[in-house]
Amino acid sequence: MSETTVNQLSAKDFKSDQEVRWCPGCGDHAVLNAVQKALSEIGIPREKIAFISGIGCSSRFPYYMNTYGFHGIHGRASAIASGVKVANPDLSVWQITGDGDALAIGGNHFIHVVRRNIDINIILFNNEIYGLTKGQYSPTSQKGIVTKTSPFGTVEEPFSVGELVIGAKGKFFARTLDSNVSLSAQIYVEAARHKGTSVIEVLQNCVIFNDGIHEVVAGKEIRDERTIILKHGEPMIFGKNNDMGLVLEGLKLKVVKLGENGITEKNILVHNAFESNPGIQYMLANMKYPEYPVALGVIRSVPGATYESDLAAQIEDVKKSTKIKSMDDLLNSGSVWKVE
Amino acid sequence: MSETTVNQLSAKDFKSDQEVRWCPGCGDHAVLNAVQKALSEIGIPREKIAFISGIGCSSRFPYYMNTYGFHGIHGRASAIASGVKVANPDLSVWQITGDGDALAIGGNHFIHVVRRNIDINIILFNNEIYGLTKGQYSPTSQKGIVTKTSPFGTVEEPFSVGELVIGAKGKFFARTLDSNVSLSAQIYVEAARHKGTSVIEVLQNCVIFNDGIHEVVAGKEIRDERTIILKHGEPMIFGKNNDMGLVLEGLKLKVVKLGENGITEKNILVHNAFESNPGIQYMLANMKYPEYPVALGVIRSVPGATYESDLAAQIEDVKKSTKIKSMDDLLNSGSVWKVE
Amino acid sequence: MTKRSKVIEKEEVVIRFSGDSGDGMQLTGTLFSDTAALYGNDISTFPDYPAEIRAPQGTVGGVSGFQVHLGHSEINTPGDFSDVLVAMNPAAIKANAKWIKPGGTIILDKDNFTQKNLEKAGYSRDPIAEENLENYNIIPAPITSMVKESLKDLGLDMKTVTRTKNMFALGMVYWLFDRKLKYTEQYFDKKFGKKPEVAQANKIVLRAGYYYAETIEALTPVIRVSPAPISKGTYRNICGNAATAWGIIAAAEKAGLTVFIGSYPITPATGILEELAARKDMGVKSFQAEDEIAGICTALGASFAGHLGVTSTSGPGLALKSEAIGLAVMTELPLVIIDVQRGGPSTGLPTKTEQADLMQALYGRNGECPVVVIAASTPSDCFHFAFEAARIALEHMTPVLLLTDSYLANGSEPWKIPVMQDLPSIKPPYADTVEIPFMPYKRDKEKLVRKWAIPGTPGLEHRIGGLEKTAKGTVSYIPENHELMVNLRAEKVARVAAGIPDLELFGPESGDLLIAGWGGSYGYLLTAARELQSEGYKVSLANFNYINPMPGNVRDVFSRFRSIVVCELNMGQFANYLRMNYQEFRYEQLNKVQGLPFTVNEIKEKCINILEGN
Amino acid sequence: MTKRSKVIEKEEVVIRFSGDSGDGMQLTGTLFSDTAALYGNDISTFPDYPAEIRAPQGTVGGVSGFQVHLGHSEINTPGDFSDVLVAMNPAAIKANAKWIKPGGTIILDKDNFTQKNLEKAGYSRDPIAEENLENYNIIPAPITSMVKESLKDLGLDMKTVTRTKNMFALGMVYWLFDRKLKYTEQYFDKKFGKKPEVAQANKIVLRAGYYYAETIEALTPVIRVSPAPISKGTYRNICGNAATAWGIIAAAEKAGLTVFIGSYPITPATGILEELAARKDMGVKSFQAEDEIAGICTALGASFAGHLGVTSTSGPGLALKSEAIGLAVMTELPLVIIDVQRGGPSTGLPTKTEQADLMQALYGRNGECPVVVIAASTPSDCFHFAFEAARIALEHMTPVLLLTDSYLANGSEPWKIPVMQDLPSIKPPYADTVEIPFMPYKRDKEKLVRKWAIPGTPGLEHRIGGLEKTAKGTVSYIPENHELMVNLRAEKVARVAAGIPDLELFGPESGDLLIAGWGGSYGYLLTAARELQSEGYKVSLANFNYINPMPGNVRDVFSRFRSIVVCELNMGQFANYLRMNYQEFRYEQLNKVQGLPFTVNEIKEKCINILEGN
Ligand SMILES: Cc1ncc(C[n+]2csc(CCOP(=O)(O)OP(=O)(O)O)c2C)c(N)n1
Ligand SMILES: Cc1ncc(C[n+]2csc(CCOP(=O)(O)OP(=O)(O)O)c2C)c(N)n1
Ligand code: SF4
Ligand code: SF4
Ligand SMILES: [Mg+2]
Ligand SMILES: [Mg+2]
Repeated sequence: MSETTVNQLSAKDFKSDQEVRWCPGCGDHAVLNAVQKALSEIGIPREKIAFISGIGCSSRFPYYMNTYGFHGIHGRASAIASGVKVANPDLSVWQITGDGDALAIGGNHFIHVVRRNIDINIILFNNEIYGLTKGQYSPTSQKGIVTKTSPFGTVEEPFSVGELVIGAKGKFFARTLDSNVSLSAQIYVEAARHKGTSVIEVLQNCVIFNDGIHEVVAGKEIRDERTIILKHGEPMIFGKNNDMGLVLEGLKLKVVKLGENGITEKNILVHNAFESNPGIQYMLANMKYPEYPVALGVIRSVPGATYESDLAAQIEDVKKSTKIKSMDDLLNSGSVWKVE
Repeated sequence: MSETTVNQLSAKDFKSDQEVRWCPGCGDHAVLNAVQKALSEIGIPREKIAFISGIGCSSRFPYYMNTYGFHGIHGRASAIASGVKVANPDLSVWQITGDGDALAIGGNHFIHVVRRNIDINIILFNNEIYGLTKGQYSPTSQKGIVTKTSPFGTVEEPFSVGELVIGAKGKFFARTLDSNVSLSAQIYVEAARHKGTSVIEVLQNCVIFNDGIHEVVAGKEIRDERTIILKHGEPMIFGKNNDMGLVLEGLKLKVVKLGENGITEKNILVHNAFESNPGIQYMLANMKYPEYPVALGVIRSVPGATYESDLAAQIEDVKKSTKIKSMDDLLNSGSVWKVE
Repeated sequence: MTKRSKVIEKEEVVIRFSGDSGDGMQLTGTLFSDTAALYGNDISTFPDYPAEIRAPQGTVGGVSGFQVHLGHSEINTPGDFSDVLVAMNPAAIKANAKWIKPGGTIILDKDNFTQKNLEKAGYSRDPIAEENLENYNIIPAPITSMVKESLKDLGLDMKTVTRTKNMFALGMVYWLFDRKLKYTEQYFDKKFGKKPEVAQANKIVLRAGYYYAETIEALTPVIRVSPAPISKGTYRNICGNAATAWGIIAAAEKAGLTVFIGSYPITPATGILEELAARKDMGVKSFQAEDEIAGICTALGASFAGHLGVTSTSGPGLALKSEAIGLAVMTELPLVIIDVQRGGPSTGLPTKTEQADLMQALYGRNGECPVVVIAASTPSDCFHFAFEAARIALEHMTPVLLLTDSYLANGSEPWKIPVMQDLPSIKPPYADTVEIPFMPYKRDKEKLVRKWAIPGTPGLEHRIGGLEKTAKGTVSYIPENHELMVNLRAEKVARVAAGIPDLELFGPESGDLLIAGWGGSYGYLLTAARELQSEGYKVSLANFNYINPMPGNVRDVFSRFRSIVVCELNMGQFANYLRMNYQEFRYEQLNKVQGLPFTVNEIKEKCINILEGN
Repeated sequence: MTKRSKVIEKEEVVIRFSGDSGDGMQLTGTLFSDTAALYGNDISTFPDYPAEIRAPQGTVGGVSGFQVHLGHSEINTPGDFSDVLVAMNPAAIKANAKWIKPGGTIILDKDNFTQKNLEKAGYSRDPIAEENLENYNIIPAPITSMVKESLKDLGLDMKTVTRTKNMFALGMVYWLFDRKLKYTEQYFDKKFGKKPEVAQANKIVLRAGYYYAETIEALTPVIRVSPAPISKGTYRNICGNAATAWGIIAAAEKAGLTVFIGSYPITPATGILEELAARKDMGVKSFQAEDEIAGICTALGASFAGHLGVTSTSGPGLALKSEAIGLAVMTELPLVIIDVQRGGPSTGLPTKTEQADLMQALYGRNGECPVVVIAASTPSDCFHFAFEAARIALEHMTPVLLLTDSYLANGSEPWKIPVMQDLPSIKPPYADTVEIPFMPYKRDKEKLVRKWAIPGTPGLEHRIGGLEKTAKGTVSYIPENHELMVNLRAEKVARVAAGIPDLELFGPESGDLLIAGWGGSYGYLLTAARELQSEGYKVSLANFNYINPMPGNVRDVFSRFRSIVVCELNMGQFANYLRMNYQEFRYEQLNKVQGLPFTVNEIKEKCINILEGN
């Protein structure tokens, strides 16, 4: 899993000849960089990669990648990508989607691709707004937010992406910040290596319609204090001085300070992304500032059978045992009779 | 919450003049009885009740109820019901849906109605099959099942209804057996009284296309041993002799026997359906036989603001403070000028 | 097996098996058809079961029927009126009384004509009297009690016993038509291999029925239908849905591709998905999607990835696929979309037949969004047109919409099995790696078709999508480019016409009346045309299979007839489509929207009416 | 404010503000239009911004424009060619060069004509020379540096400073057209109430521009447009989307109902949802659904519950709503479906205009599924037709599809405010509790409309749904009942015709050529017709707003002209629809599919061509 093929391609080789049209300052630019960086590490040749997207600002992504690409229709990226991957399991398939594209109109395909565990890497750009249509609230917008379609504030609670993914039987969930290119690239590499659907939520800034929405945790100054980067097998420690940690108190997580009340690294929870029972991962995915730091990194990564390989195996099995080897065989199988 | 209006209507008064067309022996008959029984207890007059459904065997339900009814199109019951309830919050709105209707084609509307917490009571008939179209697997069918569209067994993991509901921010989730009419009726009463979306999963038998699929836990002989009926505030005890219980071991639930290893009722977990942190409820909803008994009863019931009342309140607020009281006012508001 | 006094040779005969949903009428009908086909008759069948949910036992709503039309000349429809009706209960009489030929034969299970059952069916006393059937050939048989009697020594449970009732009736019909029991008995042995007592019971009862018929003399005259003089070859029975599925697989084999079907179950199209799901032996990848939109989108994704993408559905599902069909048009990927039409609008009459999705197929999308539309006309030629749909999709890089209908999907007929070698080869326009940089929307001059670059091929990396693009694949809002592309997409579809056959005429090259129809009404229209021709009228039939684009000779054909009548199971959609395309002709219309096929008589009446200038 | 040497009186003038997406051109244009309208000009505007994503700064793809056409006679279009172009950068010249009237005026920010920007726009040296604009009236102003200069003492940050550039240009244009600055200054005070420094900065810059224009003499001749002689009343500016939203609310008020809009954002229809979401003061319930299907289904649920259900979308969204429209047809509930058409197919050209959803609106559903289809023709009459859509839906218990388009939705014009009392009352056919047992599909004799029984009413409990039903509401598969219901639903829609006005003719009652159009092309068609008439041609215009059913006098009107030309922004959908319905006439066609409105010249050319028999 951890070996990489030697790869001659650099991040630059994944850039297409199209002008990047996102607004200056949009978080999408950084995501593009991180993905190109990750691909250069993963070492799959360009022609074996397909980027599939829906509609939204973020969904323009495939145009900027010098790989195979399919800019779909709104909300259907998961379905198109499922078709691509099941048809050709050899391809490395990446789905690019927004919070509207994946969770509003595309919510059904999203939960189903996750349930089926098709080996697709889904990068979900969560700017908590519909960017492309110029600023309406989305299913991840915080309750009460004033937008063009909620001039008096919304009256609905948002989804939490991680919670929904786990609720839909998700086996891989990670979270990152648009601005943290190296963390992001690392996560994309892990996602690519994971067999099964990987969902990566990117907290992405829309400078035009929802500027600074993640700033409270993502701001350069504060992010070390307000986020925690989880790594499998490592204790859950965070803070500028690495002096904060997470422990379990009863059934709840709790933030503690190392050194206080006799707490040492030994008391701190160790992250287990591979645990299939989602209990703690669920709580981790759901941590919210200010009570908790927001969890980044790979929160859950559980192996499991994938749809496309089980299907391929089933077909191989049937083919081995059948007497029908060709269309002529099929046509002449069962009850037939001759007229002479 | 617990007072009922005195109500003259009996279960029979809720029967419509239409012949019930489900197969003899279908679990749907019992659900119909239980609902009619519950309504006679709830005490809302017939004209204030609307049954909304999608398409499927179960979705024929509204025809058999002498209330307002809308037999919709496949998968859209949640959306239609949302419109009904938001338009007229005075109505008691019941959505009838199948595992295909709610979780295949209707999955998106389903997770969104749950997220919005619109006060609708959703009865989800889970027979783990598409009944009406004569027996194809559904998103709740067990992996490997052989059906008309999976002659070699399915290759996909099913949703667990409770897990998905909680993952979608669900605040009320209950489970019952078609055959247990009195438990079911009780649950329907509780669901009706709960403000917000209530999802009730009914383990329902399709005698024709998936006969006996729930029998392993629902069979009359064994159900006391293999299911547990949860009641808020009561210890989690089950078994024919009420001698089995659930305890927490680390972060996991465990089945214990009372009287063995010094375990008494005091050690047993007490069910808290009102706890908003879904941790334990999540595990309860997910318990599977043979490791655990399957949980029945109201597993989660957490109060929360409903979409329709927040919206109504917002409209009242705006109306109070606005100078625009009529269309003429609106037409003449803002920049206007006179030509004389 | 026995000697009989009179044997009438009939040209053709229609038999209808009718009973409660639980009575096994579909199986009975199928077994009968198989036997007839093996005997060499030409046949056409029409299963007609009730709404998807089982209605209460014994009511008219719960009646399930299966009609078989057999003959020794060519048979094109399952027939309008039946010569023989098997009625397992009073409701079956109620449902079918008006569809029995005057003087026809009715076999009924008189044990089931209880007071309660009569009431359930809506009769107060004797159905035969109430329906004025006294002069018909009524054969009341105590089927239930005789079945019990025949099996009393076998020690079977009551359910198994009563389940064999239909075989008693079948035995009677076999006797009536002088058929061998062999094939059916073999079926029992195979089906109940692990339960020999059940196989045994069925055989006993089948024979009991056969013998019972023989015993009571009432049955004469016996009807005998000699084999149809059909051309040499190997034959099988096939229904429309299976033929459709097989046509797709055959095309994939010819093109060297794998089939990917993304689909969501819906009556009456589910059979296609079910058959393809069973065809893992042929390497088919079937994907039961979460809904129709995912069905088409997964199929389109698979096409992008280099498979033959297919999606199947019925009217409401086609409506849901509308938006994605637009994406297929824009991305110019091969895709076969199958719509098995049923009664509409909305959920409508899900188990009944209709031809009312034509306009939706042609225009049900935003923008100028042309697709190829073709329609099959018999159960077995669903194979041919599914093959054609795939061929056109692959060679012209376009979505193709294939229309069949409930009547074709469920109906079956004997079919001369094709030999794969005789089918045309299919050559998709694969992109060549010498053409780097690859231009996704560069077209060949002749067909205006773009090239197909399969992901995985080094050097052909490219991006496509639903926004308007230039030939290079760059998103473009340039007005002139948009108009150019709109025209090119339309012209590309129009040029498919160059590869399709001329419209065929059944009957004289010119005359007084042209019957124009399309798709599944073919059998009825042809029978009507033939009968009119034999009655001396100058009538021909033109049944359209290629709807967009249309064959090149349509204008020419139309101009050779004094009148044209367009017959279809809708309110006139094809007639209107003809008005748009061939405005210079006047079109009479015959329309029916009852969830049922035409009857030959309806067609003839309308034609004679026109011919006689009324 | 100043004295000028020459003042030219012009009948009308077209001004185009053009710059980078970030340059605030839409606001500039809007402020200018408001001022012009308040002054009493008749105006018509056309905002024209790029694809939904901001293209790279300085490129042609990123150019955003706003065109205003004003005059003292009636103005029907935003104009084809502009008299004055404000170009904030080289790309704006590139994008608009061919749309400036020969000899027109170009104001440009010469600070932005740097080498880098020239290259971005695709120029190698001087755009004026490259575009052959040397003889035009070019006004190169160092806008950026002057703005910085004007504000240098205010201590503002650079972003705020450069953001005011557009106001400098606006100031110049105000001077050019002799407008008062007052309204715009008031706008600043209101808009930046909490940031007086920003308001102050904008005022300074506006005036600086105004004065700058005054200072440099190059500006003469000044163009002056006197107020249009329009009828007395109170006026406001309104764009199509707001007018649509308001028409709906007005209808609900007249019917005594609450509006429920279930909708999903989509360009260019989002404005309707946004306006309705803001109208909580009028009690509107807006529901931003998870997708278009939920949008229409929630609206239909709300209709069932007794509200005026409305859903708004554009082409791709309409495709998704197809299936649910069928349900609305079957349940016969009042529902307004608004489709703001944009360039297709598929995602197509999302921000551009087109009229290519007509066939989808008419036929994009399974089965025989008729809905009422109407289309608005100007931004302000969107109010009227939205009102009509709601009236028909409520009084005829039917879904009504209202077609507008991107051009109408975003365009604005002065509008004489109606008085609610003068609008017709709306009386839905509520069920009466004396009619127990309630029969949901029982119809009145005249209009064939069923009654509306609102949940909550005791005694009227009933069930409806998408399966075919009898008058009593019982599910029915009876063939004759189905045909009856199909016919009744069609006839019900046809009878809406009795309540709609005759087709209006603009021009003589008969003549050589009838220009036939529909919906939003009206302004251009009318201008062309008027010009042709004034040039002596016997030409009239008939612009259709009622498309299904059509007005009663169409055949009569058509028969009075020697030729008919159908002009529309698609490949001929309405022309084909006319062929279906009025087959006896010959239809010429003028079609354009470029994402742009017609130009008056294109129309005139085509007409003259026909008139002169080419
Ligand atoms: C069928 C359809 N419905 C609606 C739209 C309009 N639309 C395009 S993108 C979008 C939402 C974009 O939000 P998100 O997915 O969060 O992406 P972002 O732009 O924020 O990256 C909407 C509503 C569409 N293109 N197609
Ligand atoms: C748009 C559409 N797609 C598909 C169908 C066919 N269909 C009807 S019901 C159904 C599934 C029924 O399963 P479920 O919801 O579990 O209900 P059950 O019959 O098992 O009660 C399907 C696929 C349809 N009616 N409409
Ligand atoms: S609108 Fe927002 S999300 Fe879209 S490109 Fe601009 S900054 Fe990014
Ligand atoms: S098919 Fe199954 S679910 Fe449907 S009515 Fe019959 S038993 Fe019930
Ligand atoms: Mg977003
Ligand atoms: Mg089911």
